[in-house]
Amino acid sequence: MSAPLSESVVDEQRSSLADDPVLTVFEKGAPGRRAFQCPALDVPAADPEELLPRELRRAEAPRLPELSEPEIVRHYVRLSKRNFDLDSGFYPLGSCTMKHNPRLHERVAALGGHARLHPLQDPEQAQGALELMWNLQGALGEIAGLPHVCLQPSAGSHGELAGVLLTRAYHEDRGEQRHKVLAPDTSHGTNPATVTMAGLDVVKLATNPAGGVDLDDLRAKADADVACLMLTNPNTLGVFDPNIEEIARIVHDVGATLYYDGANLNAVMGLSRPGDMGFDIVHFNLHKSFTQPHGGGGPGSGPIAVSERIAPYLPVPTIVRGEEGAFDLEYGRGRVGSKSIGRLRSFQGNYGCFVRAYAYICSLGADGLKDASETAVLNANYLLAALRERGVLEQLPLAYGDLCMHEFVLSGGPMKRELQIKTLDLAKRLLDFGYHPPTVYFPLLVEEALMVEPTETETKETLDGFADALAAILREAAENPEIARTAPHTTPVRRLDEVAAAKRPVIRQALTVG
Amino acid sequence: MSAPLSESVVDEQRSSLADDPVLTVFEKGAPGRRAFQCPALDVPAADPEELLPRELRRAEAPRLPELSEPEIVRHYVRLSKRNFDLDSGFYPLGSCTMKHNPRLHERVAALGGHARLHPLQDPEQAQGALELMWNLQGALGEIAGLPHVCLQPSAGSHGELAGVLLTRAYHEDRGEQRHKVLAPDTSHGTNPATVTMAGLDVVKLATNPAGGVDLDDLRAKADADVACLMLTNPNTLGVFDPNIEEIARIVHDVGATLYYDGANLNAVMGLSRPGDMGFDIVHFNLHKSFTQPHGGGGPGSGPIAVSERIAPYLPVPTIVRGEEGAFDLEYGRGRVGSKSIGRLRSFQGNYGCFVRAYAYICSLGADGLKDASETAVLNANYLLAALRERGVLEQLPLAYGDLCMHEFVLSGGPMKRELQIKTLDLAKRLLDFGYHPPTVYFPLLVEEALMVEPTETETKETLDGFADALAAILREAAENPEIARTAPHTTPVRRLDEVAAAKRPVIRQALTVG
Amino acid sequence: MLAAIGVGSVQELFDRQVPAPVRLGRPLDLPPGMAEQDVYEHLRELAARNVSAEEQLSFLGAGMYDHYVPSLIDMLMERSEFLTPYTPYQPEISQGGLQVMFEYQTAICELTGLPVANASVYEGASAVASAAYLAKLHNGRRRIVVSAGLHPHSLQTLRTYAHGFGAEVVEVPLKDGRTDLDAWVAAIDDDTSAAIFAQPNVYGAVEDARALSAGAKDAAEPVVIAQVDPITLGILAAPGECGVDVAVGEGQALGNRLDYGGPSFGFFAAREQYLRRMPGRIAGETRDIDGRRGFVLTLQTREQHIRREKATSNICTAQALNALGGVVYLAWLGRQGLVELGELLLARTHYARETLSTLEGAQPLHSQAVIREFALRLDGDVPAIRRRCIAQGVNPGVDLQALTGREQDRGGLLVALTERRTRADVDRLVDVLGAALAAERHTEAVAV
Amino acid sequence: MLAAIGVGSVQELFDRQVPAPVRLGRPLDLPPGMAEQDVYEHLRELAARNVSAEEQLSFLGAGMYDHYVPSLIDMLMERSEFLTPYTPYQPEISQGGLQVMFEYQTAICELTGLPVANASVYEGASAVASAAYLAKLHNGRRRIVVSAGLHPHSLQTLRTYAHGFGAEVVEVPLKDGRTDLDAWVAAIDDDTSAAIFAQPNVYGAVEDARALSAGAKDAAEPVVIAQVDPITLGILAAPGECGVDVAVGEGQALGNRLDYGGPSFGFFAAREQYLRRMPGRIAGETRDIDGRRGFVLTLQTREQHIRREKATSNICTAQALNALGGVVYLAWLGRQGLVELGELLLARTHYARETLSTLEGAQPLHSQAVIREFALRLDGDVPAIRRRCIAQGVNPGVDLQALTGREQDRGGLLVALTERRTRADVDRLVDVLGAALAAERHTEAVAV
Ligand SMILES: Cc1ncc(COP(=O)(O)O)c(C=O)c1O
Ligand SMILES: Cc1ncc(COP(=O)(O)O)c(C=O)c1O
Repeated sequence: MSAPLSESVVDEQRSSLADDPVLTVFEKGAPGRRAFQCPALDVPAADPEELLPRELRRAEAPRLPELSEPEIVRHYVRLSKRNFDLDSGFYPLGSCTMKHNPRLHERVAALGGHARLHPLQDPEQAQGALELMWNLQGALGEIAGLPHVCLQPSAGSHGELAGVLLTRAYHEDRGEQRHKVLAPDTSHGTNPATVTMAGLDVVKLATNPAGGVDLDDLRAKADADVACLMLTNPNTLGVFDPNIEEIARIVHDVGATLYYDGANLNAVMGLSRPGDMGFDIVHFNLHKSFTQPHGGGGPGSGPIAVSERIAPYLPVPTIVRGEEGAFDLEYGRGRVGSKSIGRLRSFQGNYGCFVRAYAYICSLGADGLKDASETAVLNANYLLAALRERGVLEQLPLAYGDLCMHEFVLSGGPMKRELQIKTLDLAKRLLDFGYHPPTVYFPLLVEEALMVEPTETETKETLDGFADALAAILREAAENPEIARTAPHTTPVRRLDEVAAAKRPVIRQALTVG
Repeated sequence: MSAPLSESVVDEQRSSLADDPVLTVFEKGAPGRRAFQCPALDVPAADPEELLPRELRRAEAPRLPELSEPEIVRHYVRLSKRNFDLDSGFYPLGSCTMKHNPRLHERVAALGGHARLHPLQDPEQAQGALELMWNLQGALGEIAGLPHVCLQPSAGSHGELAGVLLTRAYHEDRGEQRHKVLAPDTSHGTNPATVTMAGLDVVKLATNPAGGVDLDDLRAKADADVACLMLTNPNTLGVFDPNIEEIARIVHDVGATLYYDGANLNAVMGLSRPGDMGFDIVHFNLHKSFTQPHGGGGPGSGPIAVSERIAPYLPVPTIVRGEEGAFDLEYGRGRVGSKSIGRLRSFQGNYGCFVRAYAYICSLGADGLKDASETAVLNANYLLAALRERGVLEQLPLAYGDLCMHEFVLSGGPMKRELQIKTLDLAKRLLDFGYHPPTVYFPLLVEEALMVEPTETETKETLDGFADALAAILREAAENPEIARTAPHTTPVRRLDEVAAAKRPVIRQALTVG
Repeated sequence: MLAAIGVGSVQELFDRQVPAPVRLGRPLDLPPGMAEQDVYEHLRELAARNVSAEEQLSFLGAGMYDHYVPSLIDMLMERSEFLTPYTPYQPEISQGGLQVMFEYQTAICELTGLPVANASVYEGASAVASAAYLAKLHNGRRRIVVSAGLHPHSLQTLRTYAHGFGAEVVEVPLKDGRTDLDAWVAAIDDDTSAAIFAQPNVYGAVEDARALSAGAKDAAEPVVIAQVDPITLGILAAPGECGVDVAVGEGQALGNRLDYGGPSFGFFAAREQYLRRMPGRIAGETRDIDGRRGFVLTLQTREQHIRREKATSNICTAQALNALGGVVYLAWLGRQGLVELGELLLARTHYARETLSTLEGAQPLHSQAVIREFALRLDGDVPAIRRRCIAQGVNPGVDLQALTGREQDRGGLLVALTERRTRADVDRLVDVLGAALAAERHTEAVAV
Repeated sequence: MLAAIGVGSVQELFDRQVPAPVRLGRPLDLPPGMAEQDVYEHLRELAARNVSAEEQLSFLGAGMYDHYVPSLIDMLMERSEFLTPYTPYQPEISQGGLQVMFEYQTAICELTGLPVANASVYEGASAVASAAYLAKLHNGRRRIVVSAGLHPHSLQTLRTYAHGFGAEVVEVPLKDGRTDLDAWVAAIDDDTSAAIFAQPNVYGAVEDARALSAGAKDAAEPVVIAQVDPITLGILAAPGECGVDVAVGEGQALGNRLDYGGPSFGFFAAREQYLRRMPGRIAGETRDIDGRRGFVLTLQTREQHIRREKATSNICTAQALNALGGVVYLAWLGRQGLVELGELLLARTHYARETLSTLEGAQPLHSQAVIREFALRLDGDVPAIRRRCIAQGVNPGVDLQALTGREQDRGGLLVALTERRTRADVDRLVDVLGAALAAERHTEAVAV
């Protein structure tokens, strides 16, 4: 067995690699190095002043990095190893639907015909792309139960902006200036932020003891000034609102629209459709339910589907199908009486994400999508049961109800009081166990919230292991809370000083601002 | 600063991740799981017995793993993280030429026209591939200074086998049965092993004090029974034999051939050519000099280039160019009087490696290849100087000479005696510093050998860092040799029991043999 | 698993939670699932029905460009560690992604000559709109003055957003291809929140950014916003040097694929005073409790998840992976490489404009300096001329009138170059376009 | 750097070490270097001049097959951690690669029904030759008896090797597509070192492996060697069950690309008694000094770097990365998947043989069971018929006579299927081949 070396010496050895100083790409390399070989000048040399007068020219080249190609590769490969990722471990980040990202999608998205297709290519020469988008629109419309789809928005938040602007356009077209948007206190931050950006005012709705919308509060606030109700269903508590029909009725009765935040669509694909619940507008997060990889914070894609009454206002361009089946882009420009809210971004949206989402839908098909949602809900409930069985829910009770949809929210309140560790400590300690923690401190109305979304692509073994880890951390905290409070202990860095970072922000190399 | 937690507790936390039990893919998953979706049966069902009689059928399905796709991805991604790799750190493994592997090569090799081309595709429909091979042959011939190239061998050792069989064929064709092959004691193990496989006998040559072939010994052994001399030049000591012309003369004078082991070609590309030195046969290691990635131990590719007199015996098929410039494969079959030694493997060789090597040669061009070799030699000499400057050579003297070509060999003898650590200990301690150790205990004639090949793609900063690390380890050993002797301390596993592994080999899951 | 939960079936989980009337009582009307190989075939077949820059000599640009994407970028963007995690909410296990953001921000600051940058926004056009929203938050004014040289998609997106946040958009015309400085200054009044131009503008012309910024400031101190093409910033004066307050743009040219328009990334840089009104994620440097250098998401009190309706933007998921491509591309080019690339484009574009202008029936649309894209005015029907070129395997560029929708752009052709378009390619375009122009003249003559 | 070394120039480093007469005093006669984008274009252009299975409906096989390679394999094989290291000489930092080898060996043992396997050899044909060398080392005998059903490349490679290590190769003919058992037994004498057959053989026929093994053993106890197609081993009796001593083969079908013939991998499995004569790397399980499970290269005293001229083989660099592809593929298929895939191939191949045999001028070459490949005898000139099919975008398979060089194979066409070839594809082949046969009949009739 191991030679007799004192613990502290071994420990010193262990940290030698970790002490590799962290240098940025700007602190590496040497002047003059580069990877790029510029193609030779193959046209006649011309007077620089004639090409671009001195006063328009840059005085000094931007101080970009100067490294050889092997250095660049090594720098970023090494950086990558300082990231936790979904391909390496369980990532039950609530509300984010961290499901497996099949590599097939990367393969098909990389095909030259998709990846090197210019966005202004003439539609006759982009028929494959337009057909793909057409098919994806159709599939998303069917899944939402709302027939009119626009793929353009770049993320969920962008889809929300589109949705609120559509609602405005709808009311304005009818001569109404409604300025309120209702949103429950469980809503995601993008909902109220969007309302403000769209020039309207948020009115917060209370949550009832079952975790749904407080109907009395809704009735009280649903007046003629209300443009829209924004809802997530199942909501961010993992609760499917049992009163959804009544809610829709109330909102429609005052002439307002219903907006469905589709971030939680993974619970209900093929099982229940926003359109059938009475919603007018839905956004999808292709990077959640449809497994566009999250990329460390994007790219995303946030298509929207809308009802008949909202359709006239959809953004341009739209895809149209001609008599002979050929596809074209329709810009609405010059079309008399176009009511479109206009463009939300350049070109046609994040096509690369469409390719992946479409490949996913093709792979799963009707049954597969339903299976996915069923398994997502099964996995969440199993994990909940496994935690219950291990006694974890005693200190971390389920915030609402006893079952859940595809995710659930625990409250760390009792744990904080009884074990003197906070949800943050629990989360940090999970890092030492090789898990990405759940979403923490959201939704805001749950004390010390812990929001767990396992997704359908995880196995029972993984769920059991995670339940064991939570139980172990609670047991450990009962004995020595300090371990969790000072966690993590095994990560490349430990807890970081976020206060200092915000107080005196250093947001670029070697320059202190603010 | 860190909360006051006892060192041993922290230490315990640190190891929690490492203690993740090591399970093989056969120990994961659950019965019935799989990633593969079998396409549906689209032909009429037939009587199984008619299709394949019972007695030819397998009784029980092979016990392959049963995992979901996300599980497989996670298993192998996690395994990958237990590997050190060239994209993450310095890898000065002598004799292996661990130079940077440009990703361009992976991109072009993956193009459908290369990657999905069937090896028996009709030559008219594989003109691009044949032209690529033709061009590569031409380039390798020019680099070697020997015009006739065969790309077929699968690795250096395979090229050696081809070479020795060619030598036999050459002599046999002249009615001679020469049975001896001379090889210096510095030669790589594949050289003597090849000789035996080819049915000839190895005669070992001594090395002179300058690190070259002992000419007296050569003269004494060069007789009419000698078929061939196998030489590496620069040899495995990093020494370019100053007597190479005389050596060639002696060997040719007795009617034998000269074989050049091209593993060290990276020292002399565009600077000195084996053909010009008098060699008849050369093998290339495309996975060394021409940056085919090493893949954890292959694939490789070992083309050979030969002189006029050896050409008639080259393996089949060969590429020929017709009148109109079209390429074809010539199998030599039926060709009256074909003297070819025949095939060495199926099809045309490791074409995927040819694509990469060819892309590399195109990228560098004539000047770039010369630059590469010059920089390889410069880097090796700089590293040697940096070690000298740090006093490292006092305990780890250069085995031969004072300069070197693209690599050099140190002797750990003095270190072992003075500091009580062996070359193995030094190597293991380097792991803690984040370096792949040099080749150790080879060549055999150097006591406690350490063979260092930095390659041209490393920077001065990296070489300085490595020199610092060696110096630090020697200093540390002077104080406490136990640290190196029990190293590594920071790796996923520590020193492994190789004796037990060989004594009672467990070479597959859950089965003990031997 | 069902037993552990205490239900008899998965069905029961839904029965107990989802009211029957809103349950979908039938299978989705979608095709059945397919094996991986079949999905591959299907998507490959769709790809084969597109004519990409892989198959066609293309001079399309107008916001996205067929630059060569170095292969190391693919490798890095496909690494699980960068591809599959989400926003780095847990910095201890996300130092890789956070450091990339920090490096990216640094590179964007260097490019733009501005001191602060965020970690990406969606893309170029909405970045312009977001910059205008920042101006609105900053000064509360209600007019936005915009040069007609702005890319029409940016302009249209700005109009969409501005209608929402309550601002009026006023367009300033061009004069010989550049923003009419007098009209620009005249348009900017005390209620002007932002003054926006593009550099180079959508007609390829290099604007006098210093004069536009100074003129705007002198007139009424609006927030001066420029949409810039990052590939030009090795040789073009940096927005920060020219007095620009907020520089935004489309990052696709920096190491991102065309992807029929996305995903790519938008970049967003500004003067320090706007830092706390910036949209999106920002990574900052700090230390851990052991004193080790590290990075975190910072200034989060600007953001929607903290500030909700008071946030400076609603953006959440942005374009982290594409921004990684951007910073790796800039590192790959290197300091001198960006300059050399700019000079190469400048020279080739000059050559192309000169040579094409010798064709009968083609003249430059304006006389301003151009860097990588320029506009011609053709005698004849541009759609017909383009079709003729395309039939010869050459896409000669963008039909300007179709792009901008402006009647005065009829006859305009916007021709873009990248380092992949050699002199030989330009010469080919000259031949093909020359022939197309001649053929159209002939057709018209016959028709007349 | 030069100063530190103490030389004035790099030139001096060479002047002092390399004698002037063997220096190359001129630049290499090679083109100048090219930028990455230009190399890409050049290699893409070469690729475009090949007709791959991406562009053509192809029934080529005979050793390598156009199976679908699942995309997760690309991802894993391209990970730096698997792609760029060398042989795991330092096990402490190579546990990933070593464990993959161990898993791979286990999978090969499971497939072949044999207890030991190495970590890969170059490819299939040389694996056969290496197995014969093992037999030679084992029993020292000097004859190798080979079924004529062995793939001609294996046979030719064996001859090349055997000439070297000193053994005579004797061919045994087939009877109705299978090895003639009587001739086989008759050929095996006391000096027979090895008896080798292929399963299925190169004509697609399933051999009676039990009879061949038993017959050989009874005759004179040679080492019985089978070259097997791994994709069939979900449904075909395992070599180990059938009395085979050493099973080798080409691994390409398991998750490796066609790559115009390589790189792929050869696999090598044997009975325990041959373990210490196996060629190549072998990974073994062990423990570290802290008791943790780990893997190392083991039994290295067989190998060239330790035993030099006494080594059991000269192999050094093998095919680790390709073997990784192999084991990942097998894990991806899974236990039932391999069986299902085998049944699918069996059914489709049966359908194809039956349907094609209804064509006028085409009949099965033999009546044996076939699994994924079968031989037809065509009336007419096979090269001409093939050309006609190819002109229609269908490559109907391999010209048997061109492959084997055997006169009696004239008229033979070898047709291979994979799971990518659907019934519709087979039906297309039937149409195209039928038309080609008819056209050839017509041409011949006219010529006569
Ligand atoms: C409930 C909910 N709504 C909206 C969003 C915003 O989506 P995106 O990040 O795509 O803008 C999220 C994403 O985190 C979410 O969880
Ligand atoms: C000097 C020398 N010769 C021959 C070889 C054998 O080459 P390969 O591994 O390609 O068979 C090597 C490889 O390590 C070597 O270093």
